[in-house]
Amino acid sequence: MTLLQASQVGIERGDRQLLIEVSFSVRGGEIWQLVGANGVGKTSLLRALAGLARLGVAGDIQRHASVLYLGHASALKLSLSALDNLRCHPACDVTASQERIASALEKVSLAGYEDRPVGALSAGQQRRVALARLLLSEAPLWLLDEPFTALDAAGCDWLEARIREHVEAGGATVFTSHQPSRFGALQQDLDLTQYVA
Amino acid sequence: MTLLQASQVGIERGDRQLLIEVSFSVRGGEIWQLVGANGVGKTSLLRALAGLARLGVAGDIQRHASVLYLGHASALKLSLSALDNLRCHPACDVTASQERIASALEKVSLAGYEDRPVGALSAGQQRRVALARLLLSEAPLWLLDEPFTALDAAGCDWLEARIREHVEAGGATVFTSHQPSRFGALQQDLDLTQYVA
Amino acid sequence: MLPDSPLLSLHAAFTRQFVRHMRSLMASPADVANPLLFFFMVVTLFPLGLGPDPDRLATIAPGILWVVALLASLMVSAKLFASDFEDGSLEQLALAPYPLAVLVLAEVAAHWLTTGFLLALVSPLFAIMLGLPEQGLSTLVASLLFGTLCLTLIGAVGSALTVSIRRGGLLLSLLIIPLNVPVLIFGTTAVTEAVIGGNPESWLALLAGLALGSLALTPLAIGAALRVSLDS
Amino acid sequence: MLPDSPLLSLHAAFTRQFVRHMRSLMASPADVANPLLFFFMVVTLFPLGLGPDPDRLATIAPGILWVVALLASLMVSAKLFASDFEDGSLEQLALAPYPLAVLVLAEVAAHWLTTGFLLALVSPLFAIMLGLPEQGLSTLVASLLFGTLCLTLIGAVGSALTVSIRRGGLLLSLLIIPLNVPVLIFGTTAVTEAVIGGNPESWLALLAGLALGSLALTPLAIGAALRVSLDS
Amino acid sequence: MYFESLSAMWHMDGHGIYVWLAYALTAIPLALTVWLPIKRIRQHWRWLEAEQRRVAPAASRTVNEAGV
Amino acid sequence: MWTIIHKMGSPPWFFRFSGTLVRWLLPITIALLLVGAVWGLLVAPPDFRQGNSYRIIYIHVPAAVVALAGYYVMALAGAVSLIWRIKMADITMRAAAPVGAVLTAIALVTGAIWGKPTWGAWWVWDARITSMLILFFLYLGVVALFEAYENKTAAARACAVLSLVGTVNIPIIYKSVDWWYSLHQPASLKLTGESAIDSSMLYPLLLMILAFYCLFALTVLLNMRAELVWAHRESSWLKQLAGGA
Ligand code: HEM
Ligand SMILES: Nc1ncnc2c1ncn2[C@@H]1O[C@H](COP(=O)(O)OP(=O)(O)OP(=O)(O)O)[C@@H](O)[C@H]1O
Ligand SMILES: Nc1ncnc2c1ncn2[C@@H]1O[C@H](COP(=O)(O)OP(=O)(O)OP(=O)(O)O)[C@@H](O)[C@H]1O
Ligand SMILES: [Mg+2]
Ligand SMILES: [Mg+2]
Repeated sequence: MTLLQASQVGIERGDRQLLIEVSFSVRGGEIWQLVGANGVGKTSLLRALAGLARLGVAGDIQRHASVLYLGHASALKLSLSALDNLRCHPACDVTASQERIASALEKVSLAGYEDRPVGALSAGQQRRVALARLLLSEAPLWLLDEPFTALDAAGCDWLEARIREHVEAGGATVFTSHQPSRFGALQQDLDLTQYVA
Repeated sequence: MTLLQASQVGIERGDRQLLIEVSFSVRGGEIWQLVGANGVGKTSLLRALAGLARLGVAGDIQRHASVLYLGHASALKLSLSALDNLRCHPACDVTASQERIASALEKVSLAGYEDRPVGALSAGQQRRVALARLLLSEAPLWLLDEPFTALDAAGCDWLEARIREHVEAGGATVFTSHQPSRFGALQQDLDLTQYVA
Repeated sequence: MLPDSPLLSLHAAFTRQFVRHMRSLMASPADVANPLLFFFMVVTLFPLGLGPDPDRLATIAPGILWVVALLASLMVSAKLFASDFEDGSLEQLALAPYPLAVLVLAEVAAHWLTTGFLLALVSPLFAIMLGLPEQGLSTLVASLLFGTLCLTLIGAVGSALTVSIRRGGLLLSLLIIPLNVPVLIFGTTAVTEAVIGGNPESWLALLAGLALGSLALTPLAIGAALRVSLDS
Repeated sequence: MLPDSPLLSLHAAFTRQFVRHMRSLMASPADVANPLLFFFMVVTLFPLGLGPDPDRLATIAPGILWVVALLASLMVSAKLFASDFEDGSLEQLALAPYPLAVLVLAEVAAHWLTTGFLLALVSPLFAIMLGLPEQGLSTLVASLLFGTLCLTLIGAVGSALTVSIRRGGLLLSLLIIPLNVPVLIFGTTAVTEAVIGGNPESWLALLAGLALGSLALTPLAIGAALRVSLDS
Repeated sequence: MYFESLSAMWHMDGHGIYVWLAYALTAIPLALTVWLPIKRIRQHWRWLEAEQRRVAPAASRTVNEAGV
Repeated sequence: MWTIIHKMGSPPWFFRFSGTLVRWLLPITIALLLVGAVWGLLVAPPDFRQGNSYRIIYIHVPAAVVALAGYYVMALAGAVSLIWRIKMADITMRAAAPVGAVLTAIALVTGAIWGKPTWGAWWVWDARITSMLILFFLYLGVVALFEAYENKTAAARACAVLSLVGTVNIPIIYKSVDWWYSLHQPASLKLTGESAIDSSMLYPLLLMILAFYCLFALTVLLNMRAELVWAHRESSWLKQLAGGA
């Protein structure tokens, strides 16, 4: 099942054409890593895929499933606790009970930090709160911008396992990362260098 | 020559004791990596070493050289160009001519981006602007919080080489990173897990 | 995998968003008190600046109270979407499977309840300090209730337009002060009419009409403006 | 490795900091124009709120102009250190091998030049619109020159104290409005005296004294407050 | 011509200063609003022509199509 | 009808068409302005009540009239660009805003200068004057918002939203300012009302109004052309024009 279809996508930012004619389609069970040097246009493409950027985006992007997008900014209110942040997530895709959220926070090793303001957590802990959404959302298509940033080794392993689980259940993941491929044969690389305008 | 001496340092944040009795000293030519899981207190310790945090810091920290600190926030004005950002850096430790700054920006692969507002650069490009300071400052003691974040492979290699060069010239570097050790025998790990209160 | 459809009704999504915003506003009660205190302090500046003559103060009281209410609403709307934009919440809102206008209305409603609404409720206190005759008090409250709703909605449009601009705070004032002029005029006129024993009802009705009109039209403009801001 | 000593003289560091800030302010000329426009627009709100009667407007003009100047300065000082704090510039400032007070003074000076100073220069325009008699104009300019300097310095203390607090903007108003009351009183009295043909000089002298005093004392307070904010 | 002399025209029974000031303060900004876009068009056009020369050096110059 | 609109929406066609138009308009406007100004300043007789200061009318009224009309042009273009996504429309809107702001400023400044000899005050809070001031702010808002955005496509969208919101509000603003003024019933002032104006004074005025309309059209077209040249610097039709193919 095709979850995302990009045909002849072109990306323009600030009067400069970055990418041209990117075409690929993402199907359930697939993991795609966008690779390319700094500034090649990974974030810009991901935002276009999510539907956040429209100006300067040419070509056709079709989403056939609901999307979970996680950008550089984690959409956390620093003055709210982790529990509250997840309970009332702005994307409204988290519909879990208090207990399910607490258990998700436990799974990202934040047991004991549920009720603290998120602003009083370390960089990696904040990232973990944001990632707890991966346990609570139902969206089949994940678009993750540098999700491994700020995580320690255990955190990275957890995230890797979670993504594997998700695609095994029929979902799909498109992510960017500067770290070498983590998913071996399971993943496909989309090297943006070849689409540079 | 000892550049930094920490004796029996204890770190407390938000009424919780994080670390106790951290003692180590950094000498010219040394590279120290602070390691430990998310939330163990790496950033807090680094800020204490730099002299930015004082409340909640016990023990004695002596700096015998001027410090270059690079935190999560890059101290860049997003509306200014890279050139202007470096020319008038708030730490006043960059005292270079226009040409030297331009050549530093070229070395971090930002040739052609000198005059754009930094806000219109990608995450990794912004990081590179901040790192260009490593080419322009004279401070012997570098304290870098996750400097490899957001950089692509080439950028990481460049940074690694730059740190090696710096310590060969007699400087010292203390940095945090979740990536495995990059400097082999040259580096010493300070595993904060053993100092957890 | 569960079925791929919005899991909440529109109404539930609205409520959730409203609760979220209320919670984050309530996380520090000081934030709620601040606009009121601002109002209070600026109102006290006027006797200091204009001299304490009670008669003069009483005649200009409706105007001053209303101008200060407008300024207070200006200062708070400057922040309305700022933190949502910076921390990425706005992106998530825009991706949510509900009309952005509805979700945004929830935020604006929470915002108004904790600022304009409260301000209208406590305004008689300040009015008495300035010597506003008592027959004007109830009209003042009513006019501020409708009026601050308009001000907040218009402020939200301005905030949505300028949220992606660094240092947009004052640009916001430029954009929305002209749009707020009718509200100010209707509001002060209503209160003045009440004080001189005239007919405030028609002015209040005008204000209520403005409020309803804004309620119907501005959410769309806010949604459109937010999408532009995200896309810049 | 070069010798480990500050490479710039204190004076050069001050200049550098000043230039940096001026440059970042000048990066968009709109930012410089905005406080003036804000002043302009808020001044126009008062006739709309109070009615167009020229005589009444003229008598309250000094008070209104001064209160609005105070508010304008309040709104801009709210942002004085905010961006420096968020983007990490403040950390770097604190680590620089120069007294924080001096570096901060450079920022405040640049800030005042582009806001208070300009505002004082263009104030006659707004005064004329409100019908302030012409003999009051020069005193108005002088009083605003000294006065906005005080306001900016006091605002900077408040901004430094509240910069680490999320949504500190209005808290700031609470902290500094009371401190600004003497400035407001001296300023309006000077202008009123000039209008009625009295003796504005002594009030202007008081204002100048306040400005000098603030210039001497506040930089230290600002530096200390910033260190506390960084450490929280 | 209504005025008898140049000085009468300049003076306008005491209102000259206002009238001439008003006309001057109109003429200057109006001239600017016309002149600035013309300047911009010319600049852009020159840039375009230079660009074309780089791409196709053989192409000969033609009429100024910028329209101004 | 539709074909014309479609043609107008096509940049190459518009560029050529406006080029011709500009070549005609520029001399015509200058001539009209000069004739009108000389007539008004030097030929027309003085007003029996205000003397010579009334000669300001020949710039004040045209500027005010065209500035008012300009806002509707701008808002209409904004609406078209938002609803039909026609690129030429938002270029029109953007080109009209600064011109409108300048004309409004001229109306305000000349009015203020006129007020000094007439009322003895540079400024009074008359209904029409106050509305004009608010219109000035509305124009400035559009200009400032456009300047503040770095991404100019986004800027155009944002300005379109703003000018639409402004348009919905303009009748309300005008009406409210009228009420405000009539309620307070100032005793002392009165603008020269509907006094029958002599035709010797009227003709130069009508001429100047026409001249200002031409000027508005001219400057808007020039701004649009400047914008077009830059926006389409990569496209082949413009390169062809520039390369002299
Ligand atoms: C700053 C001050 C002023 C402003 C902003 C202003 C604004 C305007 C505006 C907007 C119009 C056009 C009205 C329309 O087309 O419906 C107008 C027309 C006019 N103004 Fe002014 N005005 C000012 C001062 C004055 C003064 C001082 C005088 C003369 C004493 C004056 C005399 C006129 C006349 C005679 C007309 C045309 C006739 C009419 O429509 O009534 N204005 N002004
Ligand atoms: N502002 C704060 N107030 C109170 N506690 C805090 C604050 N910031 C961090 N902490 C707590 O201090 C601990 C250490 O935080 P720190 O940022 O030093 O961790 P870290 O080792 O750098 O982690 P990471 O790898 O995630 O960056 C964390 O457990 C965190 O919850
Ligand atoms: N707001 C903006 N305005 C104009 N140009 C921009 C803007 N943001 C980014 N760019 C430019 O677009 C290009 C791609 O940026 P993008 O953020 O998509 O890169 P990226 O591949 O995600 O890089 P990184 O690995 O550094 O995150 C960069 O060259 C950058 O300079
Ligand atoms: Mg990126
Ligand atoms: Mg850390």
